[in-house]
Amino acid sequence: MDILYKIFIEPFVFMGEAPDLLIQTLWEGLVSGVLYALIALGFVLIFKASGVFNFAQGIMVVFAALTLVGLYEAGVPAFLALILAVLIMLVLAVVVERVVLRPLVNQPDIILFMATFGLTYFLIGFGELIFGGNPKEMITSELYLPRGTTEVEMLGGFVRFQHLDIAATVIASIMIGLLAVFFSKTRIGRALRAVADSHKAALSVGISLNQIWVIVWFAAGIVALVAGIMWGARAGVSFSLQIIALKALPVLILGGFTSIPGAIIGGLIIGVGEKLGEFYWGPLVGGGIETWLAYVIALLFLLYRPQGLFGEKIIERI
Amino acid sequence: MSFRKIGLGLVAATLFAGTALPAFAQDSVYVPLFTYRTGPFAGSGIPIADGMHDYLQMLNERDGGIGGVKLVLEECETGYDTKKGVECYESVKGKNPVIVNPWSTGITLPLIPRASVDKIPILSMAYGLSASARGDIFPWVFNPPATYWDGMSMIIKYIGEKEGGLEKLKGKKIGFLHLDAAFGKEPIPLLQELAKQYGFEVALYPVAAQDMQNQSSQWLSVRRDRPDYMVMWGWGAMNGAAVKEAVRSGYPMDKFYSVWWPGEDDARAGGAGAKGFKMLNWHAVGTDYPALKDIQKHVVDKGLSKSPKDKVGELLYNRGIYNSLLIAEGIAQAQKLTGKKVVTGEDVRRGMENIKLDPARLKELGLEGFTDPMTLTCTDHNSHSAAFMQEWDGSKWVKISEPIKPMTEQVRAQLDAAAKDYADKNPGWPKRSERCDNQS
Amino acid sequence: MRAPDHPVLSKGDVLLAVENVSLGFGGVKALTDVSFDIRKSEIRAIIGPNGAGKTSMLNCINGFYYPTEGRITFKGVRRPKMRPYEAARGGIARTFQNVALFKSMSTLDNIMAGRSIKMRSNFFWQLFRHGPAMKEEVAHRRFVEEIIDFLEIQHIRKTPVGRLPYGLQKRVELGRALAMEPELLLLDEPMAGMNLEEKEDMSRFILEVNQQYGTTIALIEHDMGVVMDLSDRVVVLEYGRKIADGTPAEVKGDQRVIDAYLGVAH
Amino acid sequence: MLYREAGQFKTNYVADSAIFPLRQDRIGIGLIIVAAYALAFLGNDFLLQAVLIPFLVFSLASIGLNILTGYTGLLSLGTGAFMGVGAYACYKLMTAFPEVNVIVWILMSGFFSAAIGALFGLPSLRIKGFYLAVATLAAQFFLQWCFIRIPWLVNYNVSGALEAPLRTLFGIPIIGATATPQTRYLVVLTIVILLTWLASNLVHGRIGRMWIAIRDMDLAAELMGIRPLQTKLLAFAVSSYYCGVAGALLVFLWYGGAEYDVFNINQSFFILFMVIIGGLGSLIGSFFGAALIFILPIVLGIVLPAMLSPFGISVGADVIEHLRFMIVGALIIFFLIVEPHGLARLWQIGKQKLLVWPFPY
Repeated sequence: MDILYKIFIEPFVFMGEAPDLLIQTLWEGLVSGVLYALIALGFVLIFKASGVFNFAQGIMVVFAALTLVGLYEAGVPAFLALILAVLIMLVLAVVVERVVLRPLVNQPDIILFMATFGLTYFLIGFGELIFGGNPKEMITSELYLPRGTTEVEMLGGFVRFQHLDIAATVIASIMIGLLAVFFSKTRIGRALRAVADSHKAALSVGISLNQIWVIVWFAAGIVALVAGIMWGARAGVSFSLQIIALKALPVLILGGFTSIPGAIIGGLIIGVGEKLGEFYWGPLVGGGIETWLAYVIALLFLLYRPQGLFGEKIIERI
Repeated sequence: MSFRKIGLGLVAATLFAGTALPAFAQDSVYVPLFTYRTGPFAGSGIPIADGMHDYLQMLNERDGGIGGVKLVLEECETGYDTKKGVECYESVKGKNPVIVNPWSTGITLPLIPRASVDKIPILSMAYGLSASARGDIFPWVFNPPATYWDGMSMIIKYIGEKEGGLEKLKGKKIGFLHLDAAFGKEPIPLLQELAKQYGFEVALYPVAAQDMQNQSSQWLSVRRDRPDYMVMWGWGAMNGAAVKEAVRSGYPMDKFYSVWWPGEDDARAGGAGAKGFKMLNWHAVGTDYPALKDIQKHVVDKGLSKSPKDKVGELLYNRGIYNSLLIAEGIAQAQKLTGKKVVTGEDVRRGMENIKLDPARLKELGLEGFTDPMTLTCTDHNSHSAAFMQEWDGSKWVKISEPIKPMTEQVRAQLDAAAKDYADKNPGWPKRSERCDNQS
Repeated sequence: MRAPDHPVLSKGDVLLAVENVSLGFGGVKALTDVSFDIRKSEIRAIIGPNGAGKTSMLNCINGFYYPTEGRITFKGVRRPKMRPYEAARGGIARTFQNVALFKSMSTLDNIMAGRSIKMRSNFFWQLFRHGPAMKEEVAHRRFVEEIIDFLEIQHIRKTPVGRLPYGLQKRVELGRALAMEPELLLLDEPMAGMNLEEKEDMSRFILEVNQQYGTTIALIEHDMGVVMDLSDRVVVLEYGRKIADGTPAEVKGDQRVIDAYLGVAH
Repeated sequence: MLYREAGQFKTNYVADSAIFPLRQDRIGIGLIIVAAYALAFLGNDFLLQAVLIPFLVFSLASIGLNILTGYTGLLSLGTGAFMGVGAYACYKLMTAFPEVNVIVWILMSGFFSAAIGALFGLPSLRIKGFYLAVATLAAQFFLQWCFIRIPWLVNYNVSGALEAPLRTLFGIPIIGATATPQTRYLVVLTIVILLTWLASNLVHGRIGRMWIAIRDMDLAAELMGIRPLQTKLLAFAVSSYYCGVAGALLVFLWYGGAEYDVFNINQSFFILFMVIIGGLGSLIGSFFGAALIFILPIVLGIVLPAMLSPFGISVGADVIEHLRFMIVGALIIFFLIVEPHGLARLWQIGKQKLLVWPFPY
C-alpha cells in the first residue's frame, strides 16, 4: 500500500504543495523539449525528403557548433564566423550528396542508415582533428544572445526563467515557423514534399533529386547549427553533446518520422514527460531514470499507435 | 580479389607488429602514457596528458633522463574507453614498460589482477580501486596521494569546520551530485556512514554519463530538497555543465564543493556566477616553480609540447606533472635501490614503495612547495595525504585553507572492509610475496 | 493434417461460404454486402474490373483483413478474427498479384519454406541438424522435389528467385502454395503479365492440381478466355458489390456484366 | 584449378542439403579450424590477448546480431545491453555456485539474455524498421541503468564492477589473472566454433527459412502459416543468447573484470557495424565484419605512424586516433558503396569466380 501511495498519491500531493516547483519543472521540460525538437527536426527534414534516417544529425550539431566557435577562436568576428559556419554546412551538404548519397541511390534504407554511421565516425575524427577534443564555450554574448535570469514570484514561491532559455524557445519557434512556410509556400518546399511522397513522381515533373538532397541536408545543417548554438550555450560545446542527440530518437518515434509538427509535439511530450518523471517519480528508485524514461514513454506509445502521433496510418497491402 | 590481398596484408601486418616489437636501446627506460585526447572526457584528458608528457620530456631534455638513462615516452590513446585502454595495455606490455597509468577507473579495474602476473606496476593516482591503497594486498597497485574516501572525509571535515564543528552538521542536508558510475558511487558508503555519525542527511543526485550535459532535472531536485551543501564527484564535461547549472538555478556557489577533478575550464563555464565554487586539491597551480620554469624553457618554448602556452601551470596540467613526478620518483628510487640504471617494472614497484617526497627532496626537484610531503611504504600505497581547499575567484583558483587531514579512522574501516571484500570475492588472490624495502 | 473438429467434406459440398461481407477503410468501402460460396473441388473464378474489390475479397478470406460486417465460414466453422497464419494452418494457401516470393532464397528454399507448417521437429534437433530434424528435412525435400518436377522447374532449383524472370517467379510461387497441401488455393491473377505460352502452361498446372489432388481453387483473372475455359463457376464484382454469380456461360450473358466490362452507363 | 565442382555428384538429399556441399570448402573449413588451434601455440601474447580473443568474442556477438538483423530483418540497437545481461548473469551464477564448472555457467548465462531479449522483442510484432530500433534503445538504456543501480548484480562489490575470480577447467586456470592468454584463447575458440556450428545448423534448416521468410516478405510468410510473433521472438531469443555468451566471454575471458560502461550504446553500434560491413544474413560475414571493424583500427594504429614517419611526420597518439575514426568512417561508406551486401558477398563472388576460373563463361 505504501508503495502505491508513493507512486500514485504523493507526487501529486507534492505538486499541489509546491506549485511553483511544478511550474518550474514544466518550464524546464518545455525548454529541453524544444531543444530536443530542434534536433529531431533535422532528422525529419532529411527523412522526409530522402527517406534516409540520418544518424549523423547528432554529430552535425556538434560539428556546426564547433565550427562556429573554432572560427571565432581563430580570430574571425562572431557574425562572420556564423556566416562561414553556415557556408561550411552547405559544403558539407554538397559533399555528402556527392560522396555518400549519390552512389547509394536506391539502396535499402538500412544501407543508407549505416552510411550515415560512417559519416558520423568520419565527422568525429575530422572535427577533433581540426578543432581538438577539448570542450569549448559557446560565444553567447558575441552573438547577442541574452544571459541572466528573471525570477517571477508566483503561487507562493518563485519561478526562474533563464533569458537564454526564453531566447532558445523563441528562436526555435521561429525556425519551425520558417520551415513550415518554406515547405508549404515556396516552390522548392513543395518540390520537397513531392519528393517525399514519391521519388518517381518528383522526377517526372522535372525536379532534380540531387538538388533536393543538397537542399535538405543544408537545411538540416542550419537546424543543426541553431541546435548546436542553443545546446552549446546551455552545456558547452563538446563531443559528448552528440549523445544527447540520441534523445531526439524517442521524439521522432512519438511524432512520426515525417511530421514537422509531430517533432515539435513529440519533443514537448518527451521533454516535459522526462522532467516530470525524473523530478516526481525518480526519487522512488534512486533517480537517474531520465536516461531511459523517454525511450520507455516512446515504446509504450508505439504499442498503442505503431505509426507515431502524426505518422500516416499504414494500410498494409499485398 | 584485391580485398583478400588487403586482408592478408592486414593480418600479416598485425602478426608482424605483434611479434617484432621495436627493440629499445638497452640504455633507456620505456614509459607508456595512457592518455585521452579524444572522446567525451577529452576536456579533462588533454591538459593532464600534456602535463604528464611535458614533465618527463623536460627530464629528458634537461638531465638526459633519470640517472643518466633516457626515458622513451609513448602515448597510447584510450579515449577513456575500457576497450581501447585494455588494447593499449596489451600493446605496451611486450615493450617492458616500467609502470602503467591507466587514467580511468574503468581501465584500472581489469588491469589490477594482471599487474601481479605481468609484473607491471599500476599507478592510478587518486582514482581506481580505493582498496588498492593496501600495499600488503595489492603490491602492484599504487593510488597516491589520497583515496576518494579520504577526499570525501576532508570535504565533510572542512564543511564541519566552517559550521563550527562537525557536531554542528546535525540536521543539515548534504547533496551529493555524482557521475553514475563506480567512480562516482564509491564515496557513498562513507558519506552515509558519516551522516549517521554526525546526524546530517544525504541526498543523492546521480548523473548518467550520457546525460552529463543535461543536468536540469538534478538541479531542479536540488532546488526542491534545498541541501545546505552540495558535493560533486564529476569528470569530463559533467563538471562544467554542473557549474553552469548551479549558477543557472541560483544555488549559492560558496556552498558547492567538489572533489579534485574540475579544471579551470569547468569553473570558467559558469562565468562570473561561478565565483565561490570550491574544490579539493593537493598541489599548486601556476608556474612559479623551478621545475615548471624548466618545462617552459626546455619543452614548451622548444615546441616539444602540445599544450598551448597559457595552459601550462593550469590545474589539470599540474595534475599531470604530479603524476609524472611520481613516475620519475619511482624510477629514481628503483635505480637507487637496485644500483641498476635500466630498471624494470619489478624494480620500479620497489621504487614506488620507497617514494619519500619530503620538503628537501621536493626542493631538489625544483618543486618546493608544489605539494605537501608524501611517503609511500610497502603497506601504504596511498599515503592518505592531506589536501587543501581552493576557491574560484572568477579567474583563477585561490588556496583558502591549510591542509586538511582525512578522517583516518573512518577511511581505514572502509578501506579494510573493501580490501577484504576484494580478496574474499576473488579466491586465490595471491598473498604478497614481493620483497619489501621499506617496512613502516 | 485436418483438424478433427471439421466435418469431412466430399466433392460438391460448400467448403467456404461468404455471407454479406462488407469491408471498409475509414470512409472508403472496398466491399459491400458480398455473398457467395466455394464448393469442394471446384475452380471458382472471381472477376471484375479494376478496383472491384477482388483482391480485398481474397484478403478477407485468408484473414489478412477482417470484414467490417458479415461472416466467412470455412469448412462449416466460422472463425471471427482469424489471423492469416491460422487460415494457412486451416488449409488456405495463396499466391499474390505482385509476386511475393522470398527474394533472397533459392527456388528450393522458397518451396521448402512452404512446408514450414508441416514440419514438426523441435528446436533441439534443429540445432544439431541430425536425427529427426535431418530425417524430416529429407522427407519434405522429397515432397518438394515432386512439386518441382510437376511444375517443370528443376533447372532453377538452386537459383535465388530474385534473379528469375517473372513468369518463372509466378510458377515458383504456385509451387510454394502447393507445398502447403492446401484444401483451398487462392490464386490472385496467376497469369498476369505472361505470354501465351506461359499462360497455357499455367492453365495446365491449375487444371492438373485441381484434377489430380482435388484441390479447390479460387482465382482472380482478367483474361476472360482463361476464366471461361478453366472455371466451373464465376462470381463477378463491381465497385465492391456482387453483380453476377453462376457458370461461365450464365455470367457471359448477364447484361450487368457486359455493361461493367464495356463501361456502358446504366 | 583446385576449386572445382566437377565430379562431385550428390546421390542423396542429405548430401545435397549439406551446409558445405563442396569437398574443397569442407577441407578449407577444416584447415582454418586447425590453423586457429595452431595459432594458440604459434601466436604471441599480444596476438592472442589483444587481437584474436576479442576478435572471436566480437564475431560471436555479430553472429548474434546477424541472426536478428541479418536473418530476420529486425534492426536492434540493444546488443550491448543484451551482452551485459549475459555477463552479469554469468557473474551471479559463477559466484553463487562456484562448484559447477564455469564453462557451464558461461553457456547458461546466454539463456538469461535470451529471456530478456525475448521480452524486449515483444513490441516487434507491432513495430517495424527504425521504430523498432528505437524501441530496442529503450532496452539498451534501461538495462544499462539496471546494471549500475542494482548492486546485487555485482554481489555488492565495493568497486561496483564485475570482477573475475579464479576459475579452472581440469585444474588449469581459465578465468582470473593467472589464466594464460593461450588457455583463454583455446576456451574462447572452442566455444565460438561450437556455437557457430549450431547457428549454422539453425539458419540452414526450417527455422532459418522461417526467419528469412519473415525478413524478405513478412506478410507472405504469415499467409503461409508462419507465426510472426513466435518466429520473431525466437530470433530475439537466439540472437540474445549469442550476445549474452559473447558478453560473458568478453568480461571474463578477455577483460578480466569490467564496469557497466563496456555495455554502453557504443558497443551496440560497434557490433552493428560489424554485421553490416560483414554482410547481413551471413555467418561468415560476421567474422569478416569483426575482423575489419575490430582489427583494422589496431593495424592502423601500428601502421599509420610507420607510414607517416618516412615523410618526417611524427604524429601524436591523438592524431592517430582521429585518423582512425576518419578512416573507419570513410571505409564504412566505401564498403557500402562498393558492396552493400557486405564482405560476405565479395567472398561469395570470389568463390564463384574461382569455380569457373580461368574461363568465366
